[in-house]
Amino acid sequence: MVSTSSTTTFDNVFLFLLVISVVLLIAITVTMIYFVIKYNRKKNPTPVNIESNLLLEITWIVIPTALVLAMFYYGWSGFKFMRTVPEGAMTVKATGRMWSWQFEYDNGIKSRELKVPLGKPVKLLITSQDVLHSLFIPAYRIKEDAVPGMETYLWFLPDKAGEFDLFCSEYCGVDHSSMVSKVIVTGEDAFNTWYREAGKKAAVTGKETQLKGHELVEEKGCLDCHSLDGSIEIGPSFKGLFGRRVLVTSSGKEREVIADENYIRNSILHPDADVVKGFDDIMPPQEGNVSEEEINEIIRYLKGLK
Amino acid sequence: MPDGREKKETDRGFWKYEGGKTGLLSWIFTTDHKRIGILYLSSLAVFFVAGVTFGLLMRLELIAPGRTIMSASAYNSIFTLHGVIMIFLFIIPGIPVSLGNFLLPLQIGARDVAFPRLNLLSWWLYIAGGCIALLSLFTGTGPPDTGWTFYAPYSIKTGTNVSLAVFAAFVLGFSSILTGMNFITTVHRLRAPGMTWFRLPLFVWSLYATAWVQVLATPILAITLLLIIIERFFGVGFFDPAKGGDPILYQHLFWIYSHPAVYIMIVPAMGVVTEIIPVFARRTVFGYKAIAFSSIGIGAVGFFVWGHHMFTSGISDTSKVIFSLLTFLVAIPSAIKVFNWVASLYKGSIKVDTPLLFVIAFIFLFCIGGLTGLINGTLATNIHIHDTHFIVAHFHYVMFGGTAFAFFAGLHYWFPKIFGRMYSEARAKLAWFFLFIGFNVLYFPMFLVGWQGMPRRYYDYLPVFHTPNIISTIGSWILAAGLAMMLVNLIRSIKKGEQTGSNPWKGTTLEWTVPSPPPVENFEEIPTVTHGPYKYDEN
Amino acid sequence: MEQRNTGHTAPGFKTYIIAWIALVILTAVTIAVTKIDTGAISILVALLIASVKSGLILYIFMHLGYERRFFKLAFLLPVLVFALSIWFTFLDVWYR
Amino acid sequence: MEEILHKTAEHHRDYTGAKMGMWLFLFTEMLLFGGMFILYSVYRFEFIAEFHAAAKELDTTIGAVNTLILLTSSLTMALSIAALQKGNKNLSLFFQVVTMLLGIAFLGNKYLEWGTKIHHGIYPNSEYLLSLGKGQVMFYGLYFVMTGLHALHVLIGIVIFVFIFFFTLSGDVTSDNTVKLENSGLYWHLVDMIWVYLFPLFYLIT
Ligand code: HEA
Ligand code: HEA
Ligand code: HEC
Ligand code: CUA
Ligand SMILES: [Cu+2]
Repeated sequence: MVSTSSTTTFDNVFLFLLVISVVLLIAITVTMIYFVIKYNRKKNPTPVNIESNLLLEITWIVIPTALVLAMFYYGWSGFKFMRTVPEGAMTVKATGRMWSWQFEYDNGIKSRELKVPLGKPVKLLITSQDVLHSLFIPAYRIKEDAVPGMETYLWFLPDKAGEFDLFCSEYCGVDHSSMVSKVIVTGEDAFNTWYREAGKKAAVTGKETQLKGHELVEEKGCLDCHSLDGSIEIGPSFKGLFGRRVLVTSSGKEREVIADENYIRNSILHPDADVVKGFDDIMPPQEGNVSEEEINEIIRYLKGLK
Repeated sequence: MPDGREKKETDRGFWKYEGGKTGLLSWIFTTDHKRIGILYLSSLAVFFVAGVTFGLLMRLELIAPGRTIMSASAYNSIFTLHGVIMIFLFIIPGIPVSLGNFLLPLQIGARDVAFPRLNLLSWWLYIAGGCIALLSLFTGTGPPDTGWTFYAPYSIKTGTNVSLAVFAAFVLGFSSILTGMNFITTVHRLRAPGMTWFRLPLFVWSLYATAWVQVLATPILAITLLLIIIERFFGVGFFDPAKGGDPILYQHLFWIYSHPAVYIMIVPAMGVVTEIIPVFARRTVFGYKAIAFSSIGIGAVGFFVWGHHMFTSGISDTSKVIFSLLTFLVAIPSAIKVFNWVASLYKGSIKVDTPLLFVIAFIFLFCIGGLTGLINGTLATNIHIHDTHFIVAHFHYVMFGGTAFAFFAGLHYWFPKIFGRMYSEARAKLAWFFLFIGFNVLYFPMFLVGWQGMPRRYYDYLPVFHTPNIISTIGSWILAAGLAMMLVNLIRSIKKGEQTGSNPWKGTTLEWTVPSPPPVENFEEIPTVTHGPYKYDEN
Repeated sequence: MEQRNTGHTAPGFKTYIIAWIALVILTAVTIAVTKIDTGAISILVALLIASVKSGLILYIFMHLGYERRFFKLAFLLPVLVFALSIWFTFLDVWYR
Repeated sequence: MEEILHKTAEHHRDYTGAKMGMWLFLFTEMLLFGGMFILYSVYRFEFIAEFHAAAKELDTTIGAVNTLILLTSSLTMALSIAALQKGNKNLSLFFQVVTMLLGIAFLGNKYLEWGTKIHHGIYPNSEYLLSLGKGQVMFYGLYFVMTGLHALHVLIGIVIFVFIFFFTLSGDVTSDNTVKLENSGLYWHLVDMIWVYLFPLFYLIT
């Protein structure tokens, strides 16, 4: 089992680089200022012309070369450690989407926060539903982009219990800075209990779409852009949506429609077909993300939101 | 040069000669490299102030978490415009088109650049590009909000006016290419008799190396930007995984240009620095050839390190290792230069005037920027600090602390040559002080907050990051004060400054042998060069 | 001043026509070779022939063979930049 | 003032300088297409089989004819320079016109070729193309963008020749001042050279 975490690895390499850098910076600055004072024109009216000094120049080509190679090597070995997933790591799928994360566990749990057990390495398989995102956990000094159509990975060893911030660090649009979540590290027992309980629920919902409308729009990330209370966020509010008259642009032409079942279904699957006036065409198409039953459930739920 | 020639020319040299046109026309249709240099200088200043205002607004927004003065989408547009203006309209053209245009022919003993009309065209393209960029603000569906990197697929999906902004950058790329072609040909064809390659002033060497990078790297940007436009209009799908494309390929293409571009920004600045040190130390530079070749070396190796911007993007680990290694190699020529500059102060006879003060600030700030660049380039550490404010601090240190400070140094140094008058030394020093202090107060805290994990392009942040952000914002005001002082001093001195002779600093390069301001034809007679550029033996 | 100090004698009608004939023949050869479909080799051969052809165009039609050394050396730069860029890109694509 | 004008005029006639500038410009053109070739090679590497299948659909005959046309136009281009240098202005003008006509013929062919493809529903983002699968989408995307960019260059070349034709007529381009003609020629040959690669990469990798 691994015992060092990526935090330590990063901090060691960083410290090494920092020391070299600070020493060099001080040496250069001090020498420069010393020369400026010592050879001030008042004190030193006649300059000496020195065109070059081969030995000296070779020295300051060789020493930096050695230094940078050392820096490179140290960074590389740290990197190798950070890219080699230890065996037996727990796998969690992480999906980025505008603008929230979804973590999916082997037993079907879907969560907006990353819950992991203390002391057990975790491997994250990362992808994106729409544009680039990047999963960043500063406490563990790790980050990797979520690229649509591709799977990238990260691993880390949760070595302290507690809650840690999780950011999206690749610019992804208006709410990039609120695509923030948490890593929650709990003791193994507590984690296992949660895993079992939530897992049971997930197993049921997986088959019968038991998730009720509200949970559904939260889990699918709809609430990242749509409000339930009538306030306008990135997209139009869900409140009072059903039956509302909506002004939309369909392939360049403006028209008015009534938000009925068909319209809503179409808005979810192909949002770019009818773009609501006053909003950008940025809603990610939900085909493949939301099943037919789920859409029906959402529509049923929206009907009730007066 | 106390002969009769100088008296005759204290009339305003090229400022007066209008070439058969009048007023404004004599400027915007001039083919005189000096007038074009001035045109560029004034347009750069306008865009710089615009960019800097956006910078100030961003800092104001970031003074506290949550909404302070603008909405999230406004913030996103503002950092995009800040980046686009600063990169494409200020710092990439920057030194070459203004100081370079003015001084390159003078320093090699020529009457003009090789293609004076292309030079003018290049300015016109620059202005056209600038106008198109501004147009993207007021037309269509709102200002672009992608960041200056225009990463796909977001740049293809967003509803904002990206196409126009991208087209602006495309036009500016053309302008940059024309300047590069012009300078290479000029250096090859128009050197005065006796001006051998190793008698060229080192500023010319730096411009020459830069010009090659401009010519060879910019086309890749052009095609990349064109592809973004094509994607947006025709949906070909090159960067859309749903259609088989690969978004990472966009990043490759973008950085194939944009990493070399950072050397387009810094290498001319290094040239300015190399020019100033010997004059104020009254001795020759240490290691002429090493400095000359390191410019070429930086330019050459700089082409193949672009992957260090993509260490967390999902590229293969093999290529990460190679890109990291090459990144370290490109630091070596920079190190050579820094050491040679410091050595050039050794046993000099140093007078600390404003240009030298800026140079000293440059060396200090560039070292911080460069050394943190190495931390960025290290595989293990990049993973954490990538796309945080640590990076923002790094590039402001190299771009603002490096290039812009060297630019300011050059402006002060060549001010009497360009305008025939001297600025107020006391005020200049005061402005320098504010700039230097303000700069560090503004950007140093960004290293800390970035190291703590605050991602960049964040409109809103968690309360843990509050303190450094407040300090940073206060720093931006100090910096603004310094900048305003400097600009006011310089602008005021154009009219009011004391008249100077042709060579107030006792410089030894050719531009100091002609009157200030230089006459239209530069040299009454093309000089014959018999020795290197920094010959201080005789005094 | 310097008018036509080209430092070379440009090729004449005859050279051009011979070069053109060679180019046409090479085109025919490429088509023939790729028709046989030898798999991966055919694309290599096709590109090789294309390079020979562009070499001819450069050397004779574009007078690169008759220019001063600067032009020949400078020509290597964009070729080198392109070749290395593609190679470094593939370091990613191959090992991804 | 006369003197000044004279002095600044003198390097306008730097023959080698003018050519140097042109070559530098050609380098940028090479790299402009270079960017596209990088894309091409990556997607070809990813979708080898699909590229083979898609290339079969392109009409080799039209491609071969267009290759022949461009090669010939390169010849006439070179001949027009040689003619002018020998002092035969009319012959040079004749070859210039032939070059232009060949360029137009090339574009005509291209128009027909694109036209059939579009008629069959193959164009970027078309429903039919999207239904063919990712490799085909990439192949035809590259095909349209690269040959389109190339055709644009041919078009620009033709426009340049119109100017050069009138310069030659008016005596701006003469037998001892051929550099404008030569530089346009360089541009034309480069466009030809790019086609030399496009042809096998799109039509022959069957
Ligand atoms: C003027 C512009 C400029 C310059 C000169 C540099 C110079 C360098 N840069 Fe920087 N860089 C940028 C502008 C610049 N950069 C910008 C704009 C970005 C962000 C783009 C974006 O994402 O928006 C960026 C981002 C950036 C990254 C990506 C970070 C990330 O996003 O994850 C990296 C990674 O390697 C990097 C590295 C370097 C290195 C190694 C140098 C080296 O060239 C530095 C060399 C200098 C020194 C080393 C200091 C002087 C030498 C000594 C003091 C001697 C002793 C030293 C030795 C041990 C050798 N830079
Ligand atoms: C040369 C390049 C350059 C320069 C000089 C600057 C200058 C400044 N930049 Fe710049 N910055 C970039 C290039 C540059 N920047 C780039 C490329 C990015 C990345 C964009 C992206 O992510 O896409 C960036 C991003 C960036 C960010 C990160 C945004 C984010 O990720 O969320 C921040 C945040 O504070 C910032 C701040 C500033 C500030 C405060 C200045 C200050 O220097 C400004 C200080 C000066 C003033 C405020 C003076 C104003 C004074 C006046 C207007 C009065 C003038 C008076 C008279 C003429 C009389 N910049
Ligand atoms: C990235 C932000 C975003 C996400 C996530 C998102 N939407 Fe939207 N949505 C929008 C925007 C913007 C519009 C308005 C523009 C349009 O019609 O495309 C919209 C429009 C709609 C409409 C039409 C509303 C009207 O007033 O006519 C419906 C219905 C809808 N979304 C449902 C959903 C559902 C269900 C989900 C989750 C499965 C979801 N959206 C997720 C941004 C989003
Ligand atoms: Cu998701 Cu930024
Ligand atoms: Cu870089």
